[in-house]
Amino acid sequence: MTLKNNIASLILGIAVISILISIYLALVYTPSHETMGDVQRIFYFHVASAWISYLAFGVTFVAGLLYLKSKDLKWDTVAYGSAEVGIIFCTLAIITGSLWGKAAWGVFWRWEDIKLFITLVLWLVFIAYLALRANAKSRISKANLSAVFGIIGFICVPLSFAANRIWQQYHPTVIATSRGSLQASMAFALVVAVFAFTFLYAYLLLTRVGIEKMRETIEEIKQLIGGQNV
Amino acid sequence: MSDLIYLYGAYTIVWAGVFFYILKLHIAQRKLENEIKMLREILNGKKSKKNL
Amino acid sequence: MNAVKTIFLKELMVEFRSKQMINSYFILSLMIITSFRFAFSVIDFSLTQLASPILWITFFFGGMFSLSPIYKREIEQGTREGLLLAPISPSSIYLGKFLANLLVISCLELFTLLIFFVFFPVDTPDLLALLTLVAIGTIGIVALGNIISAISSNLAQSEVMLPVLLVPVLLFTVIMSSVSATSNVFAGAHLLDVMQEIKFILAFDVVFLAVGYLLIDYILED
Amino acid sequence: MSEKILVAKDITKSFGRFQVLNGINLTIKRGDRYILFGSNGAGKTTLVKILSTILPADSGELTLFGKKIERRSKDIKAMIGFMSHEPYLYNELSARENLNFYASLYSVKDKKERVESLLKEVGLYHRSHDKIGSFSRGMKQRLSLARAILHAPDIIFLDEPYAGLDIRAQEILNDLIIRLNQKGKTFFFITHDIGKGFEIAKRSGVLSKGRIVYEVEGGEKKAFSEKYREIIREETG
Repeated sequence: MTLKNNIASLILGIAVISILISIYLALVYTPSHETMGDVQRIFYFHVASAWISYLAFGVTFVAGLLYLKSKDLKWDTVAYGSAEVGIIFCTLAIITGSLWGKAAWGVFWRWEDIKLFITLVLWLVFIAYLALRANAKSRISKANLSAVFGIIGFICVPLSFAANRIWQQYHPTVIATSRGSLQASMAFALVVAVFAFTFLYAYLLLTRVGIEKMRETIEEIKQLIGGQNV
Repeated sequence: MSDLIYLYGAYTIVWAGVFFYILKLHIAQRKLENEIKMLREILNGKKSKKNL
Repeated sequence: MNAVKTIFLKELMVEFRSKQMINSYFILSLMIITSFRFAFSVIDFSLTQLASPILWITFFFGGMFSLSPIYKREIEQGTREGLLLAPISPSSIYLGKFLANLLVISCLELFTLLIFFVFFPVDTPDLLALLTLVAIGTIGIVALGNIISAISSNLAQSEVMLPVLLVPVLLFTVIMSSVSATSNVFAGAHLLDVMQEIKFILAFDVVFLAVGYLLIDYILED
Repeated sequence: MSEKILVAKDITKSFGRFQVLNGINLTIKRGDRYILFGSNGAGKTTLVKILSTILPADSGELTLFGKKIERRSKDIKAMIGFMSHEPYLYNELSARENLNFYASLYSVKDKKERVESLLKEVGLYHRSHDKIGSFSRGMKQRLSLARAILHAPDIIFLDEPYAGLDIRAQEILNDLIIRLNQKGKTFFFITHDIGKGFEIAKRSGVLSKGRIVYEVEGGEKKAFSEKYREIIREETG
């Protein structure tokens, strides 16, 4: 228990330090963008949030497969925790993305933008995933059904990403805003932000899974107490 | 320069979101830890009663 | 193979006697088409542009709601255990049901298509292309609809959960690709012009069928 | 009488954190009529579903006909019959169509003759063309028994078969069971009702808190029901 707490604190420490560094890099170290000015600084944490949400949903997918293979509920707990953390970051990515879009294009949302679109699809899929879990009738059926749905939802995404390119041909193409090539300092700031958020994600996932485990322990103890009443 | 409001908005939302989520997790964790402690005590109390 | 055929025939027999799917499909598709027709009678609109989304929305909702009873009625009648007891693989339950529903829904869609052309008389130079798209799109709707119907039948509030689970996965894959291809067909494209979309829809069909075939076992288990 | 056709070793099952079965050990020999009694919620239905391979156990070993059970073993399923208080029949189909459907699923040979003779045996031949939605509970249960023995299984499980049956229907059911048992079929019942099953049991057991706590061969009904009541009293505290 203490070892686990130590690991969690270590990860949190790394996350906090690297987040502070990445904020410094994003706000101070990097130059202003040639065309967009300072608003472009949204970009670092927007991309990092989006990346974390993809990672989190990917973890849900893999944990779902592992659960179906091993029937070990531990994997189901990981899948659930990761989906919840993923939804948080996905929401952040969508909000920051649309703020960035408002600054860059003058509109909050562009349906033609494939990355916005896919992020929204993922968001909807995993909202549905959480709704499924809330409506399951037993622990086992919750684990089985949500694993299957998580797998379906996740494998649809790359396909729908690819298919979307074809629908685009028939949309009036809005002139793509070029972000310009990333300068080396900007790329560095982005990498640090992604690194920082990856540790943040690891910490959140550990904590979330830990909470779920505690809930299960409580159920166990309650049963023990109930059993001794007789 | 009015565009900067979007920058402030985005940063506020990201960090407030992360902060409140961590806060929520910690409150939940504390509560559960206390509950486990309480339940363990009840359980141990029962065991010792039985042994007497 | 024998088991698939047995389930297929049973499913058709039960459906034609109870008419659960058939009735809800007819009522729903008629409602959707007429309400769109009335809505667009007030405004000027381009028939060629809007026809394709309206057609697919009708197929989507009709398919979605008529697929809801296919696993639920096994649970309500208590026949699911009877199927699980039998010496057959769960995959053949999925395939048998898939084929039976595909047949029923395809027939219903052809009928819907007739009503649709009465209300929205669009030019369709290449009818074969339209029918091909409808056929492969329907395979996708029914293949995925069967899996999601099996999942939602095990949930509380299954009527609400079916669209909640189906929309994000089906709408952005099969339906959007079909809408895009069909609107080209209405605009004068031929079968060969929409080959790319057809390939994508077929890819979705294969993925959904494979997932259903491989994972139905975990869904049916309690 | 000597061949062990079902051996269960330390079967456990829990639903989430709720432990339903706590290590079941059970042996059933060919020709047995074994009845397991237990109060509601003792885990009877779960146990019979595991033994009949509908549900997988969490741990433990289940051997049927000398073969260890793995996930969805088809050849074993063909040797198992199962009759529950749910008939597992389709209301939209007629009695004959229902049996034909299950006969095809089990790939029964000489399907037609088999279905005809079973309809006669359970006394439903004259109603075989009617949809079973109009049948009484007793008629459905008889048809359900016909469904369970359609593929000539070696062991037949019954889950509360008497639920909702009147005395006449119970007698018909008991007669059928004894007749089939004399032909060499093995039966495993579960029920909570001592009044209805004990007479036709060769062996009886009591399931309590996920364990088989008492087993007896033959025996007096009075003595057994006293023991049963005692166990239930202990259970509820």
